[in-house]
Amino acid sequence: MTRISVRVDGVTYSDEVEPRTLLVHYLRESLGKTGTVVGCDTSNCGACTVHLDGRSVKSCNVLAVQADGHEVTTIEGLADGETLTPLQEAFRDCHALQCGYCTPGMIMQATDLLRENPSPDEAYVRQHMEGNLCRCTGYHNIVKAVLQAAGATATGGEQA
Amino acid sequence: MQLEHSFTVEAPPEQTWALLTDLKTVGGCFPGATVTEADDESFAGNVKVKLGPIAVTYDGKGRFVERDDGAHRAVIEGTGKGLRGLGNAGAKVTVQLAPDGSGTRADVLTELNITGKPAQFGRGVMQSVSDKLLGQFVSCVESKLAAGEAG
Amino acid sequence: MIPVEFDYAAPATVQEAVALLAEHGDDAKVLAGGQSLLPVLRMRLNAPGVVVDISGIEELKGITDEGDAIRIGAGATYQDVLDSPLVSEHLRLLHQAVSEVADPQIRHRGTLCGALAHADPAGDVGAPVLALDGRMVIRGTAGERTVGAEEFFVDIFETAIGDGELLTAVVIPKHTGWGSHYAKFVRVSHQWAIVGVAAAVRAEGGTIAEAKVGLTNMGSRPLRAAAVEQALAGQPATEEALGAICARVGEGTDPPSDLNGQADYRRHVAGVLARRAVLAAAGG
Amino acid sequence: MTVTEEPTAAVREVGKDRRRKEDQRLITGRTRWTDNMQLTGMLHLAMVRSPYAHARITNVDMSAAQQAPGVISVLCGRDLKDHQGELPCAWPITDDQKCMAHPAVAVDRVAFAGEVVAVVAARTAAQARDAAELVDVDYEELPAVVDLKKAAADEVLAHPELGTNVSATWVFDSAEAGSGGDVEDSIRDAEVLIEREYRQQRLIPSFMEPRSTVVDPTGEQFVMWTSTQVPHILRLMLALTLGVPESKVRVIAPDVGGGFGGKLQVTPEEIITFLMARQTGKPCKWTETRSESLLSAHHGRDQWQKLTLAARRDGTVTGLKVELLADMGAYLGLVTPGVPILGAFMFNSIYKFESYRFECRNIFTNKTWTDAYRGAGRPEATFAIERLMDELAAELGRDPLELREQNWIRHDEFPFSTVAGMEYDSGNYEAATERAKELFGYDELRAEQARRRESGDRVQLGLGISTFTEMCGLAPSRVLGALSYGAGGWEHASVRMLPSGKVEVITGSSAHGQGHETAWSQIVADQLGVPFDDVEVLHGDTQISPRGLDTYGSRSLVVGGQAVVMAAKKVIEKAKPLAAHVLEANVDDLEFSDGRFTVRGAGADQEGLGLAGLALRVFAAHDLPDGMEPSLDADATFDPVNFSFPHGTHLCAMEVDTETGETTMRSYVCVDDIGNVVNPLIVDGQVHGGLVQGIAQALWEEAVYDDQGTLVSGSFVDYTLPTSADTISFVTDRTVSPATSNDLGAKGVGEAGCIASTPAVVNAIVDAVRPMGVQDITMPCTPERVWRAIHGGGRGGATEESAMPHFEEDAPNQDNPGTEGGQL
Repeated sequence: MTRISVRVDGVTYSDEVEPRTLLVHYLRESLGKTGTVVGCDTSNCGACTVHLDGRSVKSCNVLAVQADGHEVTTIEGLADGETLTPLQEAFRDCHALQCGYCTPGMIMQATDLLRENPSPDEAYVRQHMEGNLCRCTGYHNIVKAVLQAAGATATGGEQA
Repeated sequence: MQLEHSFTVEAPPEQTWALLTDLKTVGGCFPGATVTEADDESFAGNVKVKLGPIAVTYDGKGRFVERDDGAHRAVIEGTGKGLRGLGNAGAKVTVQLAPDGSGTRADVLTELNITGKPAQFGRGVMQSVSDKLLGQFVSCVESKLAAGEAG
Repeated sequence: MIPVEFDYAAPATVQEAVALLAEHGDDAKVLAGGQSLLPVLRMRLNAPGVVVDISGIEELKGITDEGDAIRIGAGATYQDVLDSPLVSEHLRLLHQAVSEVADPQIRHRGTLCGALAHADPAGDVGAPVLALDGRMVIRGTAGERTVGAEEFFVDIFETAIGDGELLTAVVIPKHTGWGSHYAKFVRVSHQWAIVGVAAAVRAEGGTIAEAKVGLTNMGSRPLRAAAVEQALAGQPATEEALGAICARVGEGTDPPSDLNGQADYRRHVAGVLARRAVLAAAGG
Repeated sequence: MTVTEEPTAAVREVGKDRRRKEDQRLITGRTRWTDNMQLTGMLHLAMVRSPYAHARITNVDMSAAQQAPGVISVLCGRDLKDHQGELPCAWPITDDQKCMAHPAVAVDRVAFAGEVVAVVAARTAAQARDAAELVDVDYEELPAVVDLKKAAADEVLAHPELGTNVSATWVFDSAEAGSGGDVEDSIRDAEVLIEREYRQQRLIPSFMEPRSTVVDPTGEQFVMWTSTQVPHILRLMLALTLGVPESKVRVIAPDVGGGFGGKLQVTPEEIITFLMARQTGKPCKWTETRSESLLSAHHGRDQWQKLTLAARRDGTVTGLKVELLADMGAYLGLVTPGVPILGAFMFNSIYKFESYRFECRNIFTNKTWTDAYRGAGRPEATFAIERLMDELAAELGRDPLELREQNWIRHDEFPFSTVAGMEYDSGNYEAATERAKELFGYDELRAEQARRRESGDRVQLGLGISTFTEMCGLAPSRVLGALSYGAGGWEHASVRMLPSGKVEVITGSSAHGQGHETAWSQIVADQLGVPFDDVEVLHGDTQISPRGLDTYGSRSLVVGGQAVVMAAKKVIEKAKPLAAHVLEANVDDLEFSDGRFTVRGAGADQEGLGLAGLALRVFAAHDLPDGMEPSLDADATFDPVNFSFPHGTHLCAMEVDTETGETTMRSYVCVDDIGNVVNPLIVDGQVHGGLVQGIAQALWEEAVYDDQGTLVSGSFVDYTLPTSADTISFVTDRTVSPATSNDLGAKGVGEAGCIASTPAVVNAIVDAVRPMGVQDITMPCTPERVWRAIHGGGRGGATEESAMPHFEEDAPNQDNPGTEGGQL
């Protein structure tokens, strides 16, 4: 067991963990942060995306011990009380989710994307969401939501 | 998957044959292999396959299923059980020797069956890995023959 | 999936790290960004006794100007490489290739040196480092040695790093002013390269003065297309002039055959990509 | 939008693009997934799976695992054989169907790689996984049959005791059914014959939430939380399989992360988790990894289609003969045998054929079993006919759209009885096609294609068409009975009027991403005149929603939604006597609209009586009319009389790099007619998602096995799902011809995109390279396959030559050994 101290969604936690514990399992099982989910075992799907020191990472591909002394933000730490972030609002407004399983990861990655580039075009959004798989939406409305949150509009297809 | 290797050595076929049928020596040539017991007919041991990030261990045994001392042809069958529920590996190695000038030419045909987790990758990694391991095996055998360890 | 149990060590210095590696031999695995190691551990294709986390070692961090070369420490993530003005200015080819690695989340965490040490022939960074004549700095308890990329990449997943040694940095000569292009061929964007061609070109007027070409996933290690490089020198940067030369880039290679393509197809695609990459690098 | 808005009130909810009620929890991470469940003392399970496709189990040594830290129980087939029953197959398509007993845990033989041979329960998931690796199983390998065609030849048997790999042969013949002529006559008299053989590759549903099951055996009932599409069917099947009284089992599907047919199953793992919970007396949880999911959750498609299309020189199609081989995999799952049969009625699609024959042979192999995957049978049928129509057009030198128009059912011909015996109630193929052409810029793109061909452009352009129809709303129970399905196709709903005036709607449909909570609220808000936000939709728990047949086959709205409408209407009827009593009016004089009862003729300024007020009065029950029970709640069960038949025209433009074979989607337009729309936002979302799944079949996805029966596309590294970077934004629109089979006039939309898009994409690619002699490219159309088709001389050959002796050996367009599957 190794002792770690991690700040998650603004609260500092100190725990003993097995070194083999993945960050995502620590978040879910020890901290009850079940908003972050596991979708694959090869780090392809991005469902487990959180922010580590402000940058998006796949929490299934990070050991909990590696987060020692660092700051983690999950989907549960984005909204300020009842106030959703513009991106969360856009996901709802654009119907960018169906089953919702990929959604936390999508929103966390898109949040990082918009911080990196506040005015992306559609191609940029599509390219930089490549680490997140969705099986329901066909990505159409996800891309639309990210662009809407950025204050831009999709350049490609449209609802006629 | 089938893998083919050929090599020639200076030693004459008889001498080469003697080494190739010495299962302890031949088995020990496989990268990462430890032969724990061997007699004229069969052998047992383990193989630790280590490749960069991957390290898997198989417990295995093998035996001659065909051995023609006159024609210098042998078929050796080996099966390995992967530790930690990894799936199994099986190999059927056909060795055929032929005179090549004063030396010997050896043709080695390996039919390799790997099941379970390591085989579940479509990217062709197993092919490359197997090819590499068998390549090392064959060159080990070759070098032992060249060094005249046989007999 | 949960990895097999292991011990964890987070040394503060390279010396401590190397001592740990020497102590544990091949029972130890080095963890930097972990983006290649963790999937392997989770699939339980490895069960190391100890994982040595080098990500906290200060001296491995940073990307520095060493005069005629850029030094990229083993702690530098792909994102650090992308954010580095030194890399953008002097190693454009590497910059482009790194921008094609996996996805943003992986790039935030994974390290360039980690990928080099991993030595996956389908990885995107081996070919450009090889083409740009990168040299690997390897530290062991006995001291430091430097190995050229050609010698460093031994075989699939196999490098010149010995037991008890650590890759501490890669040093790549500056290619300031060189044109470059990394052409990566995939079916879906998050895939490993089916084939990749890394090309850097020093053009004079409309003519190629010097060209460097590296190949991804065309064999069991990154390859350098030396014959093509020589044939390209002195050629005008036109499709007509380059097409036939570049088409030969796959000659003599032994690429894998798998779900994404048979070897002959890969050789063909490599030829097409080489032409496109060299032309793009030459500004054509 | 060409939708004609209902002229009535602006207050109507149905038709509005309401934002979903479901989303708040999903976008803030407050969702209840099965794997989130933590119960005190809960044990975690890990499965031990066979690495062999076919082997005898000679020994299972569990001693090391039993002694491992944290392990509470280890069980293998030997231990369970008298308790586990057999996994159910609810669809014996023929009387003599051969079916292999399917144990949850293999007892003495495994028939596919991935089959469970033992299970470990431990205190933590990590301990369970560690111990599972210590279970030492000895196998004696048996010959495995992996390839579908080889299996059909019966050389190696997947189950030696069956004596054959053929599970069943199912035939529909229009001459025998009386719905048309004899197809052999049409073939004999044909002026043109198009013969093709197409491959429907094996796909994996790949829902994003891996499957998870929790069983709590404490308390009076067994409670199972599980990520399923079918909690009701599962509950019944658990009872039948395990001999537990149905009343002692409660199944809950909490939030479920996608299904696409992949969670329409009674799984071995659900049975095993139940048995382990019963054995240990502790709550047990099993959650799969993704590799485990790809390996062992059921797969979809996997067919060979041999097709003969008969036509006249003038372009009139006259007959269609379909001979299918369908790969069942190793076992028959819940509806496995019926999946190809669902396609039997759709091969004729929107066209008027004189004759039709469909024959399907269901074949066992030593692979993961197949079952429903989005569209189930209908995508295969649509692909075949839409590819054939393009081939016929090419053969005749006709524009493929014009040729389709010549043969399709005109809008004034509805209702139309098809050669497959279906009655299409409504549709307008002309309107949808006209609109799609306009949005697509069909003529301009054709002109560009001609320019590129002429200039020998390295990048060629192809246009692909798919004018599809499908059948939704599974299904009229009588039809299912005629097809020997083991259950009906009705759906149930309840409407509960709470004293506070809020409304609870209980539905037997079990949503997993479709937005039922939102759509059902819209329907009920309109029916009862209550605010949208006052409606709460409850589902997915057999204790709350005791009756239902769940969600699959685009049935929720057209069957389940109609049940909701009927229950709501009953509430109004029940409320009427009370309203009349309070208003001191005659029941016959009451009118109900916008949530209020008013008295006819009492003037526009009358106050009337609101439903909420009545609900409170009923709750108090102080003053009810004589004989009235104190409840306004109502139940309804709806059994549809017919399917519904959505249709649409999908147009796709693909660019093909002839040097590398790489394909790029340039644009995609679809105009769907799904009848009346409850929520256009949700409908568009369903279409987008379906499109990408169908496009993915055309371009990217394939479950590939090696010769030994190991799934080599066993992770998301190799089972290549597309990302945002691989796809484009779509242009969608609708035309409306309301369905006549339900009050909503809705047709169902869940599978439309997935059914329509696959042939549109392949038609576009083939169209791009047809001048190079290419007639077909096997799916998925990888760059390598496209390149080989172009440079390997294509798969050319004159149709008439290949047509004469039917399917001559080595004739073109048959097995394409160079490009079928991946080679290792």
